[in-house]
Amino acid sequence: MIRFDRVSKRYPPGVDALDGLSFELDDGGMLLVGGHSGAGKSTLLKLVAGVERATSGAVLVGGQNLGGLPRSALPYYRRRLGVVFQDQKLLFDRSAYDNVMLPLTISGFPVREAAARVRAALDKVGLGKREKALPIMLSGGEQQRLAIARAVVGRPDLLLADEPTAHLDAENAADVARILVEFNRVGVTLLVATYAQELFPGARRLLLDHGRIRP
Amino acid sequence: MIRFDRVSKRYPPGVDALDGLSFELDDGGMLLVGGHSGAGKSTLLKLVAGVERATSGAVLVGGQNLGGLPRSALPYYRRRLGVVFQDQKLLFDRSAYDNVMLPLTISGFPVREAAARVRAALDKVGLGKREKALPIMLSGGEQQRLAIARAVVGRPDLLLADEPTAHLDAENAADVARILVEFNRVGVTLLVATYAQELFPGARRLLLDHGRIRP
Amino acid sequence: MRAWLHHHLLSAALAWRRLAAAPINSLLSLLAIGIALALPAGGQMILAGARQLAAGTATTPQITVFMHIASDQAASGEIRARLEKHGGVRQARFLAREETLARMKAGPGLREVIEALAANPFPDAFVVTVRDETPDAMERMAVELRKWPGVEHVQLDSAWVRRLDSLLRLGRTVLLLLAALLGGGLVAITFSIIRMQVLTQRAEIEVSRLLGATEAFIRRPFLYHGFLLGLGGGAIAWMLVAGAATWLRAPMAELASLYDLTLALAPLGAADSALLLVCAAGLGWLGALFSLRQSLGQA
Amino acid sequence: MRAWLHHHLLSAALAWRRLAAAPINSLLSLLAIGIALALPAGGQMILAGARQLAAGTATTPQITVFMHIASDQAASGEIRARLEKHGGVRQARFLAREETLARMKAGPGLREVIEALAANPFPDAFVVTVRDETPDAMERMAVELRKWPGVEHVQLDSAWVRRLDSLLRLGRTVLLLLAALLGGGLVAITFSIIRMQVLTQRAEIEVSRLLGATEAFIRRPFLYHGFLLGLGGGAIAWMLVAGAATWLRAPMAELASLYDLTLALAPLGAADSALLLVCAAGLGWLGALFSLRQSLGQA
Ligand SMILES: Nc1ncnc2c1ncn2[C@@H]1O[C@H](COP(=O)(O)OP(=O)(O)OP(=O)(O)O)[C@@H](O)[C@H]1O
Ligand SMILES: Nc1ncnc2c1ncn2[C@@H]1O[C@H](COP(=O)(O)OP(=O)(O)OP(=O)(O)O)[C@@H](O)[C@H]1O
Ligand SMILES: [Mg+2]
Ligand SMILES: [Mg+2]
Repeated sequence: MIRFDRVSKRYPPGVDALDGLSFELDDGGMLLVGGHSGAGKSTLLKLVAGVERATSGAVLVGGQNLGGLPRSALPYYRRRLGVVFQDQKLLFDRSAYDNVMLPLTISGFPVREAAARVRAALDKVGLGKREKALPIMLSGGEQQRLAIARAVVGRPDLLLADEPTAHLDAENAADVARILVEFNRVGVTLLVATYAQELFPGARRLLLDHGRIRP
Repeated sequence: MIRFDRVSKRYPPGVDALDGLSFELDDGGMLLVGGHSGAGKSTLLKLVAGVERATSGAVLVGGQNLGGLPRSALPYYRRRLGVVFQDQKLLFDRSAYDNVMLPLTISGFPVREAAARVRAALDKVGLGKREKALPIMLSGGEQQRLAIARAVVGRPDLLLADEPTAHLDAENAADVARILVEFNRVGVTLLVATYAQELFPGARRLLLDHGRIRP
Repeated sequence: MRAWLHHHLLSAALAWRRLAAAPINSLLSLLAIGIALALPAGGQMILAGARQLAAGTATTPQITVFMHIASDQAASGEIRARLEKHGGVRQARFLAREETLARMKAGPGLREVIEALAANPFPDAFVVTVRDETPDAMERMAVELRKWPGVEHVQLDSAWVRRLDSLLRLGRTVLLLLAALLGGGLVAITFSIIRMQVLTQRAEIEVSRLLGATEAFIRRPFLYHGFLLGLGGGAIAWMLVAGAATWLRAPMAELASLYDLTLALAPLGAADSALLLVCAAGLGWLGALFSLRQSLGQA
Repeated sequence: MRAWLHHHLLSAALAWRRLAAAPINSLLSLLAIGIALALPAGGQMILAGARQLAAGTATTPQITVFMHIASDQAASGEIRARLEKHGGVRQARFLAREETLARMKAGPGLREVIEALAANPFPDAFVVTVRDETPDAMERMAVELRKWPGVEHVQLDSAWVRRLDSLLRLGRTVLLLLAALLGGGLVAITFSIIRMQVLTQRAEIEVSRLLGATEAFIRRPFLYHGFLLGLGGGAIAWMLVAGAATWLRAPMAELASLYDLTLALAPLGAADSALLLVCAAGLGWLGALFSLRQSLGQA
């Protein structure tokens, strides 16, 4: 379960990205975060991913207050998440295959099983035949799908996706949304920041406006 | 004038990104390029920008065949263009101001005038108050707008934009589209690859499908 | 545990691949480190040669005691007895004046001169070796002997000892200075290289952290990188020194022969070689460690 | 043209800022370069000292010609005349046997011996200095003189000359080797640093190219960077050498006094200093150039 309790985030120069935000998301649930550019969507996801820390308030994930997590415990917390970053954060000097392999290597996953998992993840996003390509050889949409493959390869309990369908045409965007929703169906908690809310019909929504919930 | 004459582009591993493509775009005209992810939109723009060279066929810009342009002439050709790259290509260790200043520095623009131009460009995309921020401090949509400011600061004759409204909410996307169309109105040739064709009503369209024009 | 071992292997392999990925660059770095290490190692070799030389020529610094030319045998006997009793004396050899005369006659060039002499111009003498061969102790001994009855003159060859001593001391100081400087240089070089590597791998480090990599996981390949740089540099230094030893042997031999010395330059022995490699690898590792401290923070 | 000049200034400033941005790193790089340069520069200083020493002690290698002890004044006059006519002789000083005897008596220790002599045991002698002071020429001259009538023995002090010559030659060789090695080391260090810089600035280089930057525009800051590294390293080397000169002065003086020599270590002169800085900066620039060739391609 994710619970935000009056969470505020102020970035150093004095930008209030989130302002007293409270909400809950049950295990296995799905939540879409919307709002204008600069509304605080990415910041919300970064707080859950432990990339940023709240300035005030509590961010609880699985009952654990992330603000109180010691630095040395953070890596182990992150290994349980799958994150699609808005700027993708692919490694441009590694092949598609190696990019998807990276989280498995980091968590010390047995090498033999890992290869099969990586191939399965690449197949799922339609990049099965491009595993040797460097990211630079992929189109913008293909890079986006590669980032999604990397996020799901570790079969996380909690999946965070920041604009996962940006750079995708309608057909591919629908495919990606379907993949994410499928994960949610088998029990993965899903938190998506997106403008394309129509791709996730029936999901719960949270609309941000300058760091607050728009009622 | 831009003219493609049976242009094909094959990337090394054997991917045919463009396949015998022909079209024309008059000076001062506007053309939207659409198509699925991997259709060849970015490749088309890269050929015009002189980033890639056609495998066969001729790419003519202003009567000049880019395939015959000597390497030493390329920099001077590029200075006349404004390009919004799909992956933005911002410098993450420079402030927003310095990012927009870069093309002016490169073309040896007089320093005093340059500062005023940079400020004007930042104001135009709504980042006038964020000039000291590093790109990492900007939201995804703000980064996108910064990339647009950098493309237009040199007042180019030809503006290429690859998914300029990705990462933008509807309102900001409309703003950016309006900025681009305004440039076109004052005579700048405009070539945009985008899924959001509805933002540019009445513009000419070119729909790509696996590197060919869909009739 | 197995994953941990596996990652150590992976890290070493990765460090190796990073070195191999930029072969010219790596080679130049290794060369720079090798040269930095070759200098004190070479100096050590030369100093070892010099010390051996010193051992060959100045094993037993001597004190020569000359009796007064007019002193009689009784006086000489008295001194001889005293020397034999003296605790500081290791050995005292008596040189009777007759013996000296005979020897001198046998020597080249002086014969005519000596034969023309009316009387034996040489006094009795003792060649004394002492237990404590430090220059100061010998000086004190000479002062003492000078006061004994019938002794005309005491000649001390500690000047030569002192010279050599001073020379070797200077050599050692310079060598230490050099070793410290260049050991520091090695740390500085690996520091720079690893810092730059960290900068180039910035994206990878950032992404790895976001995907849950621990600090140890991130640092390991860089530490191996520094270790390998040091080790490789040490190996190059070893080869440079061995090469220099071979290359310098001829001119050194010529030089030594002019001075009637035997000065042999031996390449580094097994122990010295091992020390060189271990120190080099350790310093490389240390440079990497400092570098990571500085560029990735304390943790 | 103005834009071009402006960009040169900008590039230099940018290079400076890149150095200043990582002060510890830059300092360590500079130190590494400085140490690499200090060694041949210091060697040069020591060699200069040694050469001056050689000049002080062995300005005029001499040949001493001893007449037969039984030869008369006429024979000596004959030889004197020959020496004066000989083209290879610069100066010949006659040492009459009486004069030698008187001198020897005045000297310490020998007085009693000599006073006991029935006859003057010393022969007439000539101390000859020659025009061509190379060891070979002196050897040839000695052979010639040995054949002259009434000459008993010719003593050549070219052995000393040869020793010193050989020592200095060895010193020069070692120094050249060192300078070449460490000059290469400097190039290697700047090569590495600039290559790493290029890697860190990859994004900036790529974006600049896309925005229409020429190759010269892109390379200029890196070349300035190499230049500054070399120059700074040279300055550090200069300071290290000056420091070492000060620090070594006392032990060197002690050593020299034991040998009754005057051996002064002077810090590098203006010309040598300028040469050091120019070479260092040039090598730094060269290292950067090679590095850019390798990492950015030929153009
Ligand atoms: N590291 C940072 N330092 C300073 N300000 C920041 C930083 N990150 C984000 N901001 C600011 O915080 C606000 C919220 O940013 P955030 O990235 O959460 O927006 P967003 O809703 O994801 O927008 P977008 O749709 O454009 O991605 C923005 O005004 C942004 O400029
Ligand atoms: N440098 C490259 N090397 C190899 N293949 C490439 C390279 N760049 C692009 N491709 C391939 O060429 C095809 C067209 O790519 P392009 O980037 O033009 O597509 P796009 O229409 O821009 O797609 P998107 O909407 O996803 O950005 C894709 O299949 C892509 O994988
Ligand atoms: Mg965002
Ligand atoms: Mg594209």
